[in-house]
Amino acid sequence: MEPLLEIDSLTVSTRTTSKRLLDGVSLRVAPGEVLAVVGESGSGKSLTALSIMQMLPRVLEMSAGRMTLAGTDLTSLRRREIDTLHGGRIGMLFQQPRRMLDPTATVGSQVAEPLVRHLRMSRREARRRVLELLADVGIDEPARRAQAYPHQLSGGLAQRVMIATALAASPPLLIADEPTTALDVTVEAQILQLLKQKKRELGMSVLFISHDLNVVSSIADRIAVMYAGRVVEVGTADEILTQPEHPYTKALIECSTLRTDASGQLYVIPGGSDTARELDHGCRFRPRCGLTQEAHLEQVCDAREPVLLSIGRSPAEHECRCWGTAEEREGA
Amino acid sequence: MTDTAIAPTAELVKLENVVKHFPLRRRGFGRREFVHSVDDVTISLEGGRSLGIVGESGSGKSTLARIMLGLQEPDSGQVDVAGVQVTSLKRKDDKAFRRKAQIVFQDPHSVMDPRMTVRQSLTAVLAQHRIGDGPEREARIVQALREVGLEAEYLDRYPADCSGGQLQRIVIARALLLEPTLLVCDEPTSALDASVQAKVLNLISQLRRERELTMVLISHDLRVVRLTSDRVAVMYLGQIVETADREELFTGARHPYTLALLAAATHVKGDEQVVAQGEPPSPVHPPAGCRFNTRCPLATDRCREEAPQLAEVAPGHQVRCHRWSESRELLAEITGTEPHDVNDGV
Amino acid sequence: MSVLDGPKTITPATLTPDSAPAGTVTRRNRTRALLRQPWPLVAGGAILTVVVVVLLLTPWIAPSDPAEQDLTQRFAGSSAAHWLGTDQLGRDVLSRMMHGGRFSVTIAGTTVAICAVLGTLLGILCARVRGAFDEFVMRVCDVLLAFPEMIVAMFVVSILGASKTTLILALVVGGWTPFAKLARGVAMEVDARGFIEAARALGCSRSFIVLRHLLPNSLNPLMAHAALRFGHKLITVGALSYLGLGVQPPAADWGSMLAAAQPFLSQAPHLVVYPGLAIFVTALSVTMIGQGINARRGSRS
Amino acid sequence: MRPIRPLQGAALCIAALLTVPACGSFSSSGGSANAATSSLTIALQFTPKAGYALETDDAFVLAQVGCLETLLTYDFDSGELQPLLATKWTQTSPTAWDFTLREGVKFQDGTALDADGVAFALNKLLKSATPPRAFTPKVVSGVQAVDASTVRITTPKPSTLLPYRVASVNTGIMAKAAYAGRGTDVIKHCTGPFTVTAQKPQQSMSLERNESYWGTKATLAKAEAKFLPDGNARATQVRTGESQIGLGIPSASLEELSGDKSIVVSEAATPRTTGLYLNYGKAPFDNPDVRKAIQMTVDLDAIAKTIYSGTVEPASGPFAANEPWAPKGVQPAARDVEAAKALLQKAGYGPDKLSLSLRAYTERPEMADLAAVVQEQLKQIGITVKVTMTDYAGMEPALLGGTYDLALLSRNHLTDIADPIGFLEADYTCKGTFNISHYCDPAFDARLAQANSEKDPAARYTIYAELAKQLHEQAITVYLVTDKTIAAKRAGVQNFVDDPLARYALTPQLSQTD
Amino acid sequence: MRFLVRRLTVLVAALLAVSFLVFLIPYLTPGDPTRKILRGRVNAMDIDPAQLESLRAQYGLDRPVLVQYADWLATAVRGDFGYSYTSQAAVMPQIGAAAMVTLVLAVGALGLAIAVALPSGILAAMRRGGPVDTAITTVTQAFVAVPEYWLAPLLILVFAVKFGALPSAGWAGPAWMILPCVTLALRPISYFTQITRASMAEVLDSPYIVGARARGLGYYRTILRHGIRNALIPVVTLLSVWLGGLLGGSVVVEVIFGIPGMGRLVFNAVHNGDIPMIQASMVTIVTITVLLATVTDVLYTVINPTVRGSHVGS
Repeated sequence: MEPLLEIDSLTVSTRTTSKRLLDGVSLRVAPGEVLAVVGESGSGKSLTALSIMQMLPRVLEMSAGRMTLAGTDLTSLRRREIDTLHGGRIGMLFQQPRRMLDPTATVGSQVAEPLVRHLRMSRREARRRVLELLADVGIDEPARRAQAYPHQLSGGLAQRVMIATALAASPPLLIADEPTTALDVTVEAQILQLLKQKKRELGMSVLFISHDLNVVSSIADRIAVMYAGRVVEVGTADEILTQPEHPYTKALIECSTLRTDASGQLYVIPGGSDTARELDHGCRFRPRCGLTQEAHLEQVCDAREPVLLSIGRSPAEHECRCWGTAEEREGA
Repeated sequence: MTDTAIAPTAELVKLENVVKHFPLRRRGFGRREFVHSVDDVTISLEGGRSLGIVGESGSGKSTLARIMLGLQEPDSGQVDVAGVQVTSLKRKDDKAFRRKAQIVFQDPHSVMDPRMTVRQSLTAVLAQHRIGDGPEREARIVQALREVGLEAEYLDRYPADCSGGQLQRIVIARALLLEPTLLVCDEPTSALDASVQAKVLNLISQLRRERELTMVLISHDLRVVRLTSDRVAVMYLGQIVETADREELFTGARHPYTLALLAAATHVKGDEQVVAQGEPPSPVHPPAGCRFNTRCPLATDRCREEAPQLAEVAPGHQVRCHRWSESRELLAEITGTEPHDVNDGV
Repeated sequence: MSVLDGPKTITPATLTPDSAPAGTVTRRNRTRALLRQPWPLVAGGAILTVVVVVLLLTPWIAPSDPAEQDLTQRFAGSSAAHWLGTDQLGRDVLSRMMHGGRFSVTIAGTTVAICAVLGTLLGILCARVRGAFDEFVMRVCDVLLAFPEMIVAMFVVSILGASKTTLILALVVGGWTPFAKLARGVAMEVDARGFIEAARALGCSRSFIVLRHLLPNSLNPLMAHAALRFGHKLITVGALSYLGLGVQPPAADWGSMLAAAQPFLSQAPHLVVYPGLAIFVTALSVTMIGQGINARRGSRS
Repeated sequence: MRPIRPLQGAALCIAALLTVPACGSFSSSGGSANAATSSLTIALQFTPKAGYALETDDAFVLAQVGCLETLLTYDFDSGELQPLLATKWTQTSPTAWDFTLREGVKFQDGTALDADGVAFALNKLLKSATPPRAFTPKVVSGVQAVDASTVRITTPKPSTLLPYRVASVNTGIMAKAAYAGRGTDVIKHCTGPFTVTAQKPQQSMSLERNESYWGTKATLAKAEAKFLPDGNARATQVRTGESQIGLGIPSASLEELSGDKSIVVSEAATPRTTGLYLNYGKAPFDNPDVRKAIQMTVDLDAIAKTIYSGTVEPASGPFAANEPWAPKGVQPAARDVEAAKALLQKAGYGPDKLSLSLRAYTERPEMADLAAVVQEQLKQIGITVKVTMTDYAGMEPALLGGTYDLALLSRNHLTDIADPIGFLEADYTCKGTFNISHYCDPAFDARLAQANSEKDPAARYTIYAELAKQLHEQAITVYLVTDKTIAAKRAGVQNFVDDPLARYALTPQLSQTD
Repeated sequence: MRFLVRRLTVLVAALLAVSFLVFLIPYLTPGDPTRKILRGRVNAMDIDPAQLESLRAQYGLDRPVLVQYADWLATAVRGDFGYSYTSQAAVMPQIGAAAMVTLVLAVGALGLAIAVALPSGILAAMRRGGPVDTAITTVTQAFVAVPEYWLAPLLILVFAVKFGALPSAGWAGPAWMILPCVTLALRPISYFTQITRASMAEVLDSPYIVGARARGLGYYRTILRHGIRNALIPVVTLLSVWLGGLLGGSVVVEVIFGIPGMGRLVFNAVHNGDIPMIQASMVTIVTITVLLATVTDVLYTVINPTVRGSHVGS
């Protein structure tokens, strides 16, 4: 199937120092699919989202790459077209829903904005539609909530409002950037349920960004793991979670379970992710990687940055950026 | 990990009927409103054991920790920690008490004075307690850092120059400088990345073993509590709704809220009915009757009218629910599944 | 997402989540702040230093006695003998400005110092004690703030007569209130920060907490405010002198020199230009210092 | 000019701000550029403060603008009384004077001036809470209408000077209706050549020609009087052409104005002398040598030239040389610093032995400089002077209580009536009410008493001259300069006369051409 | 609105405190308080000593101070502060007229300040760090250091004397407002620009701006709809403070430009020791300022819903 969103070797760097914050990120999201992007802080997940939205901060620039949404090239859009993109073709959810709403405007008026902007509804029409939308995302007493101001909402409610807003113009793609991280666990579960339900109803694609593999596991169709501005492994959710190939993915899964080993210790990835930023050649994960030593690949890993290679049984479905795994495959 | 090698001793922490309501800013001549942060909590913990307190935001668990440490005065109730009546702590006895009980907070960046180097922050603690002299303090600090796996080079850094994980370890080192018998950890890892979280949790259990610490660990994450606690108490809107030994709680929880937490933590793929409905109510106006009744799929009229009391359902296992006897079965029916083990998630 | 190991170098500020500790942002900005020290701070500091040094050394370096007259040399322009010319009585303008500046700057400085200390102490006390005391002090502040400064000053001067002490008193009456409000606010903000509670938990004494944590962390905004106030007071003192309610002749400060020079505005503009410039430059320098401190603070938090 | 309403004003202001260039035309309509020749604006020194109550100085304003008229008027140059609203005045008994009113005088509201109205007005003045010094119950017992055109004023004691009293502007007569409320209703209630048509408190007064004036009709059709208490502001007004005439120009502004060809500056001697008052009642001023030494030290020429920009003359006594009662041939004290030092030495005050305080007041702009000059010059003979400046009210207790050393004071010697006797009595007799010198000489007092009962002015003036000479020669007060009043007008203004007594400014003769 | 009740309570308390202080002025200043009080009541230049005792009894000045205060307050509330020593007229009408003048002046100055400061502050914030920002910030910061008693004469010299374009002094129409307003506006321009810039910068950095853009509002529409309104909240608060401050703070400007406003009135009253006038003007100024503060607070809650009652949770 033709992918809805296709990102090809997206590179983002700072304007002043030309430091590459995203380096050759390629992602594809098929219609109706949930692609989860997983990684720790600083791995470039949120930046990827901003790049797609054409909302990079002024100090950053997209220095290469191609991005298409249903065939339209996103990088060459004019300002007006970008505005149509926002909320019209891509809806977006954020980590702090309450803070993404204007504190001085009522909830209803903000939910109505995309309706007026993208669907050209009249104010009155929009007002009516807002109530439906709010009810649709499981908000009781939508009329009362529409009159409320953002600070009067709980985090869960605010995220529901954001979902209503993001989906108001029925965009084909939803980007959800850590939408449940700030929420209580019981509420988180509800929001995830809601997202799944909405996705099914509207048949949209979702780019779901999270640091939490547990959360991702419940919603993702495919998973892309990012490390230091690069996609290190991508594949179907099942495969990534059950048969991870990249040492980082493995370590991340190991950490996420919080399972102790025989000696009662939790698994720990050595080193800190900040070391990766200082490297300018070779594999960025090399200093923390067990495999490098195990497989005596120090020289290879040090010299050349590994490329994303297709592995596994169904080509192009599972790719991994590691000399070690590549080596294994070649050897095998 | 939770090493039971440490023999339980007499009760080290004992809270009885502790109540803490925070007044809200009064508006006009209206009735002053209160946040019912902690409502009639009774807890006891034997020396050498560790207690995990679980709850969502607004459940009052952090307030409880502060009350234990005498950082917040309860409205009523008895707080007895390490043989000290914390509620009637005199100023002159304060320092002695601090050497018995210490706390580690959630955000390591906020608890370090940004204008002091690590050395200054740590030395100040020793100086305030008149422990040792210059060189001895220095030695102790270096030793403390080493114990948490950091080199002496960190001493001259400012908090802003340390990563969260490093800083949390420094904060733990600082708390342990006073060689306390009780260590309260309030969400010690929830501000950290997964890989760092493991590191800090490892450190905490290691220190607990080595120093034979009594611990209270507060978290919203059941998995963290499970790793570190002998006993677990679940809080909801200022009340303890269920308390039991670890295994008992994780396998035989009876309160619908505990079960909801367990279910939510598993992140099962699919479309199971979520067991807690809606949003947590405001702690300013807690619901009448059972506080969970607004979100409980099992709530009856009785639940909405009569507040349940903690009932002993098994030795050491108390539940605050009218329908505890049938809750597991009924919920299983509703969701169509058995409650999961929290570790089954990934 | 919560983020601690490694600075979140790339996340735009707009997306920095609630839970992200200030530290990650701070580190980045500190480096930037080091690279780009706020120039107003440096420039303002330099100007003020020059002004203060000149005023301190005035008794020794002033070219002549500020009262010495030469009625034949009136309204003279700049010359080797009189760098800034002479006034309507043939007095040396430079010397008069140097001596006059001592009045202006001392009065403004003393006032601000008293206001700052008094206000800060009361403000911090309010933040620590809270309750009825706090409420009372803040209401008093509100009332005093309702009085325009000039009105209060004129009123006090009218009761007590014009003198240096009266002038200082008149400006202190309402002048401490902004400091109290600011100090209280800052102290409460700092108080609510984790490290104060942590210090309590570690058994640090109250005095230690106030002196080593609260005060140093509150100091920057207070200093910035004091600098801005100083400039403001300098102008107010000049205004009172200008109206004849401040420094009384034969003593002169920059304000009264301006007033005295008014009739000669087009005939001897230097008499108006120089004292005005002195006020402007001095006030500007402290304003720049204040802005500089604020800018530094702004880039850190 | 109509009063602006706040909102309207704000709106206009914003409009004006948007069209700053247009404002040029706005202001020039009141300025000289295209002003109608029959109108003019004058900037007055005094601001009416008491609602034009005639017992206060506000009466001067009303007189200056050509509204208020008195029964008689006093010619400053000739020293003679002249008729105004009254045409004849005769002493009918030692304690009574009869005044015959001018025929056909009408108030601007149309009512006629008659004896009844005059008696009413003057009695009203007499009974006011604070009657003016020229017309108090102490010196006037009552005013009656004898017939329709004759008014009789009686005095408690025989008085030769009474006619001078009704030349004081405070005794101006207004229509009965003017006195209805508090203060005086000035709109259309005068007899003068100009009618007040509108007034804005603290701001200005609008005037029109009184078409039914009994005398020569005014040349100007309209006039505007502005009250500007700040001397510099008045000077500026003339420079900008906002006002065509500015009264009471500070001497400091003179040099600026004199550079402008389109401005004419006039100077007029006033019966006012600025002096350095010495506290005779206190050592060392009881010593004539000390007083003389100070007198010889102060450089009157320099003061007159610099501080007063050469507009004034050095004083040779309390009176200006052109006044009829000024002693003839008296010269200002010659400056001789060495002799002064010697005198001081003789009096037992060697160099730097004497430390004195000098008090001066801030209301007069030149005082600060004057004090500085006196301080600096006395330093030359080894007297250290500490200057204290306050407002006048802050200084008066010390003056009257005799707790000062030196004081600078500008004194008007014709305050009440056109005769300096009041001044001499108050300032230099033993029981004088304003004897701040604390000078007491029974012989002086006796001589002055003689003058009081002397009917012949010439004989009186001789006594005054003699006493003035004594004050100067004994250096009771070190007289510095005889003041002048300075007015500035634009060149187009014709026939303007600056009255030294500040009684009139807008006169029928006054005109304005381009 | 309970909050309003609370505000009004504070207001009344403040006024009581101030009025008591003001009432005490005759007692605090040198001289016989009885005479001074009676002068203002009886409206006489001075009190005849013979009548002093009877007047004292008649006006109740022999009673305890607090009772006198209650009396004084009762008359004051009716707007009767007695008669001015100098003008011999009731003080309140004079104050009313002067306050109106100053109000016009202050509104004009603030209007000008807003007209200049808002666009420049917003522009500076939008071009943060750039040359436009640096220029605006530097210039407006320098404005604060300009003494108005220096600027005003220079303005007069240039615009009235040299060009003859504007009147130099007086209060006769809109043209007379321009120079005083410009002089007065300088400092508020500086503060308002800085506040607007800071608050606009903060708003532009706010997540909800990103949120609004993500809804497809576009950059400029976002700033228009969600940016400026939020950025103006602190400016509005400042506005009334300044209005109150200018009410008595324009003394110098009123004196230099010969404007018959509150500042000059108080200046003259203080100069002349006109106690009834001082008392009435003090009370007026404080009343207006505190009222303005209250209005601002109300306004603040109107434009900033976050300070209104919040519902935690549901």
